[in-house]
Amino acid sequence: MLLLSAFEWLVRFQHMDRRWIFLGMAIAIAIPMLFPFTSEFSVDRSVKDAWQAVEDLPEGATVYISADFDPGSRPELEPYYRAVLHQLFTKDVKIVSATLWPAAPPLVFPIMEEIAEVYGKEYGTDYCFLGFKDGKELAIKSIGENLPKTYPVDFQGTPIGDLPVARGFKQLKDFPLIVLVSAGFPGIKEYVLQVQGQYELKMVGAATAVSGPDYIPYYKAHQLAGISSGMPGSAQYEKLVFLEHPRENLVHPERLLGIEGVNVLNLGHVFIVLLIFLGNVAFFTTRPKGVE
Amino acid sequence: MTARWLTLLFLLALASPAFADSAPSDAANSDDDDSSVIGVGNDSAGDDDDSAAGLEAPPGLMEAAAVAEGSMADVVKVPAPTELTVTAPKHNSGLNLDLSWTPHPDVEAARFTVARAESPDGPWEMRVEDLTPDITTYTDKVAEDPLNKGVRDQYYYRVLALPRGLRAQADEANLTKPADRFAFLDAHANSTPAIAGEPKGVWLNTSVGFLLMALIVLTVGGLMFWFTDRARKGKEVFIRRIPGIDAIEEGIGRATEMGKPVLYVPGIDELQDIQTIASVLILGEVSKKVAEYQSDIIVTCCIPLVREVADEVVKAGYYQAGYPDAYRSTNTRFISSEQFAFCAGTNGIILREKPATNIYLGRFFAESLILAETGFVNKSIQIAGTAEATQLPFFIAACDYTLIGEELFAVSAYLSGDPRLVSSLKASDWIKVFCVASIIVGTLAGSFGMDFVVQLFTAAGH
Amino acid sequence: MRTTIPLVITFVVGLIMLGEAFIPHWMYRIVTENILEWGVILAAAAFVLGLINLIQVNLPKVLAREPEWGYKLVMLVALVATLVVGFMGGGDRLSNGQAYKWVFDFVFVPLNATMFALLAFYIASAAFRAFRARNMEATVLLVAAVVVMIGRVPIGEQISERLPQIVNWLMEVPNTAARRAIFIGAALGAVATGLRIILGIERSHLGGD
Amino acid sequence: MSIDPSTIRSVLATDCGSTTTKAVLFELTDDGWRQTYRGEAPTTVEAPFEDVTRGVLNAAMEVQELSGRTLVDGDQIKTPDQGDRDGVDLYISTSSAGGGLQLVVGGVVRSMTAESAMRAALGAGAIVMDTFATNDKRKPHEQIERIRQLRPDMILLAGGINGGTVKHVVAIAEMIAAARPRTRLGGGFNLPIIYGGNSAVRPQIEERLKDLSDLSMVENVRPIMEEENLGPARDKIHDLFMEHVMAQAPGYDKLMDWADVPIMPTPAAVGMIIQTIAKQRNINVVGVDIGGATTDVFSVFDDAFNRTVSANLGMSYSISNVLAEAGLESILRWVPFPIDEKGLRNRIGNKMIRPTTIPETLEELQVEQAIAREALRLAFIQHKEFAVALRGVQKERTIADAFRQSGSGETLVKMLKLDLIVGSGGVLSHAPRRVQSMRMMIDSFAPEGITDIAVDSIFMTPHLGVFSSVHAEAATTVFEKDCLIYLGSCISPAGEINEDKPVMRVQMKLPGGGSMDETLGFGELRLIEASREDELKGTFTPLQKQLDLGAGPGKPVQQVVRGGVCGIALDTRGRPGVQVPMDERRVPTLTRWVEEMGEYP
Amino acid sequence: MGAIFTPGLTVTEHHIVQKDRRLPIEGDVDVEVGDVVEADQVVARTSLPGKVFPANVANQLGIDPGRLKAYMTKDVGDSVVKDEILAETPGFMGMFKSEAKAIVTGTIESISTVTGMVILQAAPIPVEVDAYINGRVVEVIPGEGCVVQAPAMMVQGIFGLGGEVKGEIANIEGGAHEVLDPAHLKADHAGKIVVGGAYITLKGLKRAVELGVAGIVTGGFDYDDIKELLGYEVGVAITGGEDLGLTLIVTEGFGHIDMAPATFKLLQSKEGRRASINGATQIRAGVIRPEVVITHDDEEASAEKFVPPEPTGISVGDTVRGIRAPWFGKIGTVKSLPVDLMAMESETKVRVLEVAFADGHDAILPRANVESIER
Repeated sequence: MLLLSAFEWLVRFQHMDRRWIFLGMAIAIAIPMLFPFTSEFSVDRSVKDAWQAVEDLPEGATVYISADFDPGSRPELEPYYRAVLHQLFTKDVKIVSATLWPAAPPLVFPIMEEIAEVYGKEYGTDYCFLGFKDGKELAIKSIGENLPKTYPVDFQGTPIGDLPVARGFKQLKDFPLIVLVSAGFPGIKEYVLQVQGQYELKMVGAATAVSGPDYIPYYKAHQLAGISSGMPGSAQYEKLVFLEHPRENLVHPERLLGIEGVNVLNLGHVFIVLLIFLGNVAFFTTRPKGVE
Repeated sequence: MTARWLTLLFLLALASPAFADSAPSDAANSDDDDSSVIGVGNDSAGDDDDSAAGLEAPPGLMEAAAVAEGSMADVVKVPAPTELTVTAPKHNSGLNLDLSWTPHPDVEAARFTVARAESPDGPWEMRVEDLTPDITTYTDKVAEDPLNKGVRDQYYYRVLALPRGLRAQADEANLTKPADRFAFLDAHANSTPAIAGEPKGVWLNTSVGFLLMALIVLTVGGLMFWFTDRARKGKEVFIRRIPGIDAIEEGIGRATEMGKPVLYVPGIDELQDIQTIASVLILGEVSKKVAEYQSDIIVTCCIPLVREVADEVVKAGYYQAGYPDAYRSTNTRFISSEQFAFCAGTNGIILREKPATNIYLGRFFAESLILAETGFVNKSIQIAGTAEATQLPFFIAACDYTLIGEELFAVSAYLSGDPRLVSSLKASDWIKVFCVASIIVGTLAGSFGMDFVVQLFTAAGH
Repeated sequence: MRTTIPLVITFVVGLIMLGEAFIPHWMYRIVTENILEWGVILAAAAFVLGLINLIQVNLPKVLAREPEWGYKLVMLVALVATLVVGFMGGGDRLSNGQAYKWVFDFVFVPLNATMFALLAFYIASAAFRAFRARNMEATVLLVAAVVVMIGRVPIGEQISERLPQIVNWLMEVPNTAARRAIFIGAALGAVATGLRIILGIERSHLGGD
Repeated sequence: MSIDPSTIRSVLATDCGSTTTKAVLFELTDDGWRQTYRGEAPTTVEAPFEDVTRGVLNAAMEVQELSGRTLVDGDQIKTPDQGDRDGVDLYISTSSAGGGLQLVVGGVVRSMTAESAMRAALGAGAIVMDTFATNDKRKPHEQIERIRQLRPDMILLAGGINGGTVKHVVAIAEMIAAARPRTRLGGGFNLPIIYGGNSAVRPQIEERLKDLSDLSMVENVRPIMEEENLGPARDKIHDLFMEHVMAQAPGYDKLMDWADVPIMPTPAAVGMIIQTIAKQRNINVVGVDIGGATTDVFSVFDDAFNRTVSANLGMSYSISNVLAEAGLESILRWVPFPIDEKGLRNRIGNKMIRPTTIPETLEELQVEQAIAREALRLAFIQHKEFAVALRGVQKERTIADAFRQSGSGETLVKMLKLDLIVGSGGVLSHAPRRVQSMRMMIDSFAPEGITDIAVDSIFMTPHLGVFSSVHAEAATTVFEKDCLIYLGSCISPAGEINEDKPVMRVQMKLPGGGSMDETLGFGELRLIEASREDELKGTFTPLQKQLDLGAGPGKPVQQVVRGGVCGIALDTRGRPGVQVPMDERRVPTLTRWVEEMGEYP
Repeated sequence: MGAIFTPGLTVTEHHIVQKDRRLPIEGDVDVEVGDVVEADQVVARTSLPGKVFPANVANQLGIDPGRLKAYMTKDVGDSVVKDEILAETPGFMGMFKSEAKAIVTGTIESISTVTGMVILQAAPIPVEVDAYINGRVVEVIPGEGCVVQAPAMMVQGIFGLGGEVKGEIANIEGGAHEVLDPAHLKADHAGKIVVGGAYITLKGLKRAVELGVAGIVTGGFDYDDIKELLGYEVGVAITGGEDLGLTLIVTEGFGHIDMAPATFKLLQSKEGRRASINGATQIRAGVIRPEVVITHDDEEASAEKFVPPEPTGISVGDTVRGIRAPWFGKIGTVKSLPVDLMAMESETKVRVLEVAFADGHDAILPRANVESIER
């Protein structure tokens, strides 16, 4: 009788209302948020390479940042974005940035402004934000070919010629490094396909966990100098910038969102793996004979 | 079974480090090896002309330079770079010139400024002000508006080596106009002599790589015609059955029986994306089938232009099927061009109008799983297809059928049953055979150090 | 005639655009750039049509009080409100205190993030449903998936030092291999589709022949 | 009407076919239930007699003469059994006279509700004249014209799941209404229409069809996409068959009066006995009845029963159609001697116009059996295409399906899972040598793995089918003892054979003590004599790794096999279809097989 | 049992022919019992319902089917002319007005508020049935048709193509074994029924069609030629509706077979007589064979309905023809009817009979493989 009910329970478990799964997931995610803990992790080669490419920049160089993410991918990419901004500003590297995502400007520019303020950087001379450009691949092509023509003015309408930081940069090729913070399309893949090959640009990027694997071939083919993918990548980057190699002028932020997030991820993954495991156990103990 | 494992093995081979590292690496270097050098500055000439170039600056500019002269006390000139070459890139539009120079060995961290003039005497125009020392090449676009302003036969270039602190002084002097700035910089920096370059427009790219690409396009086209011709002569073309495609018609049938509409999502990318194009083509066939079943199809679009085209295509489908009166324009809907808003809107349609069959074909991103799971909860038959590798796992997990990669491009041929279309599938299959063969040859050649094969293909990629 | 003209246009324009890959001269580029620009203008103009479509689909339903008209009303109100707010504030739209920024921060951001966050839950339920080791291939996939999932987070490293390496190998070798296969196949499919359209073999979009 | 089976001692069963009426006597003997005597007479539905009972009485008279039991009493069948071989306890009958029960079915989607409706009709023993659906590629006016021409016995209309489409179902009803169909046999009756579709549409259907027809409502044949519910529609067809169709045919009113249980359409009765046997023995069965005009195929796989009628595949009236559909080449591959093609065509044509003739010469017999193979093969292909899983069903996918997303609508007829093939019909039941029947069935069905093969000795499956509805136990006893003649079993590996390599190793005990251990190459057909009583232990090993004998590709099978009146056939001639070389090797190859089997004198 | 039931063909100078002349659907019968009718005389007539043309008017108007009735300008039963407006929407200030027109002339059969379909029925098609043969009406089936009876020469063929035609008999030169090829056909055969020979070639048949020959009666022709002629194979012997250009009757079977001498002689003697022939064949239960009927118009046709005697089957002394190899087409007389089953060469055990063939051979063959020739 007990056996029978156990059997039945297993059968039911396989077809349980998915809201139970949602509840479980919610709990798994909430725990590390409510009771933060730290866990050890090492840094992937690809993340280290991305970090190194920034480190290798000569002082006073100017990089181009394409910040193409939206609130949805914010948890994964914002930590990287913040960390790389810290890294660049502490190195006195200047920034020209823009975005191809319509939803990005209100998100990415305030962050840049905030961190710039921390390091006392000035808009126009140390960094600038050219705003959103529609056209996706076409826009990338156009930026690659002629930056001022694509962005005659910045997001506030200031002519690009009046921004000292952007002065003299005609093409993407003129930047020693391009940093792509990319949540999907258009993003890293399009930059690689449209302009990297043609102009032999040096690029590093951060991608979401979902699209990260897509870019591995580019990294392997040296078309990307480095790549950080997903929350773990962001956390590793934070670790490099804030914990392992802090520059003396670094201003530590209050929270390291990536490192916190990776703990959430930790439990989330464990929860899913557990679910899969239990699901299979239930399936194999209850499946009728002869069914494949 | 065997075939599957062979494929797996092959895929593993494909990913072998040898291939991964050797394929599209930075082998483009060989491209311009034998480029015609138009002007070569030699060391001695450079030294001689050093001051002359500066002196020959137009008088107006000299005045501007003189304004800043006062604070120029502690700037020490650094030697100009040597060996400036100006060449037209080999297979070029005729608007670009490649500059290349060697920094003078005596200086370590000079910044470079590139200037251009239409005659050796100037007037000089600053092309780029601040190049870091590690940059020793520059590609200049000679004309912004060639159609109206024309392109000259010759342009002259000089590269200035800026001493440290010079730019800061220019800034201090508030020299914002490029012409003034350059005059100032030119006055305080050493420069290479003016080197002439002739932009050379090419009408046909004849590099090996491009020929190879043309060959592939022509072969696909040729094979397509050949197979089409065979099909016309009644030769049967065998094509593997793809259950997912058969399922489309089944899904339409299910919707008909249930008295519910079919939902069709042509991805969320722009119209020009080939996946969107493929999806719109399929939509034509699907809507024809839907019309034959006298059922309804709801199309939700993320891009207004896609909606317009989809609407036309659906209308044509109904027309073709002989039920032009059953077409309803309001069933092809623009939802939002914002990804998740679109996703939420489409989910709303799934939950409220309860389509019996959801077809997702095209380019999808993060919304894929959200759509597919909602459809699953609604108990719809779901058929997905995308060439977007990142989204395939989600579709496979949540949909009844998933068309993987190229299968998406085969659907319209399958559905229409048009022998000409089906035969074009055969043509691309043969090209695939060719690709597989090239990969194997390339991998082997690469492993045995025969780089030229690899380079052949690398060139094609650029 | 109905299909001939579009076919001719397709063929000519398609051929011109195809030629871009082989003819580098700037004069040719001007032609192709212009065509592309028309495309961009067309796409932008279509936004107006999109707006009209939205109203056409939703407004009559609200007026006729069709079932669930409330949703449509909310949609229409939000549409108008966002449009108005978007025109306000000019270049300063992104500054704090501006209505547009407010809408962005307190409406758009939470909604967008919520939608994306749903993925975590959906992945859990889809994985639970789909990952069954019912045959050889499924077992391989399942094991690989579990290894990657665990290996990508710190707990994996605590379980075994080797795990991240295995994950890296899995991602870089078999995974990349499969992706390349899909890329190549899809790229060829794309070429064939393009040619089919240019050559006028494919005419489903014109309603067939 | 309830009959107590235990009180029955003798049963007379008749089957009124379109040309002959067959009477069979079942008696409870000391040996249990047996079929004892049999007689036949021409059917008398048509002019000049126009009374089916005359043929019945003639056939019964023949049984009476042979058995000495009084069966006919004046113009009546004498019931009940008065004892001392006077009368019988039960009289039952089936009928397919006058072309059987002809139906038109309608549904919304051809492969979905229309197919469900078709399944219900076929299961009820009907011939489906045409199927109408929204997507049958005909314009409504073409459909209307066609319905007007057809003149069916009744119409079964389905469509839509419950709560599903209204529009489509109403459209089809309107189309039927516009056609104002009439019954085949004329008279003042309204055409019976059965509606078994979306239950929500009943009022609309009633509004449109009530005045034009004799409308009856049954439960939806497809209440949800994932399920069929054919029983109610099937029962209704039976009822209406009795009420309308039978009542109008000449003499049937009398016959219905005589019969103690409702008269069944012949194929429905055959289906019944096949289902009974599959259920009782828990096996998968394929049954075939090859007649002069049509070939019926029945199958029961994992409790799923299907029947198909190949209306134009038969051995006499439709023999030319077999030629037309199979092609001369396909028939030639079974003819073990050289033959002039034009002559063969004319011969077949002459058989069509003189359908009752009997092959007198050996060559004629061989040609006829060659055609039979093709008729059976084609009918079986049609059956496999029809007997499929339901379409339009949402599937819960797992990653296991990522590599093989099997399509829906796969055939239920899985040859490797088939346990028994039962053949009946003149060409199989009355073949001069039993081994000829066995080979015909092996060649046309191409059984895979280990499959038993049997024939109906004297074509009494319909009688047994209707008998089983009264006394299932007795019917199956007779079926096993007198009806079914086990010819033997066939052992053949499934899968594409590499012709140059050995195919199968057979290690087996032989009847009478010996044993064999042999390796067979490609293209062999062997017959090992063994009777049904012999239980021979054997190990059968496929020698190529893609070949399957039932235990999985390349895996050996250990099993007890039994023979029959012919024996055990070992067949390595290729699957799914037997491969016959069509060049100059044809005649020698076929001759070799013929000699090995001992088929012809 | 002294007699066996074996299908036979009627080939006789004197026969009472009865022809059912029925309408496909109910209609009016123009004759009464006892009337003398001519072959071409119409005996019954009716109108077939016209073709039906559905149109989705609701969709044409772009309205919900439920509201269709409100916009219809015509109702069920109204007659409409092609392009007449069936329904229209009022529109909005003269704009957005839509209308639906009738696609054919006819009457409105139904209007559906579920599907939005309006079904139009075109004008009815008149159908007439003639008497087919000269004779007397012996029975009237009210509303359906009548039975015409006449004494006549009757020759049944074995297989035919094409329907009823009437024409004069024209014999060709040569005997019963003559092969009918184009050379035998002349221009004045147009409209006639050509009788001849053992076999007609495909070319001969095509020539006959060209010339406008009404019918051909011959011994045999090739099964293959049917496909050549019709474009499809006749898989099941149910014919009569073929559109061939003429009616073809084969008296013996497929292949090159001499027309039975009796048949040949009988037809030969009717040169110039007007015959009614029908190729319709139905080899099923209730068999229909193609026929050649030449009424004896000089004889007084009985008004009494003739009741044919029940078939008696074959008895010793009857003339029979072999209808299967190896005796195909041979004619002989029945010598004896053994009772016991006998095994044939094919090992089939059958009831047999012994036949003395005309060429002097005696043979034992299955009873099923002969047919009696009725005289």
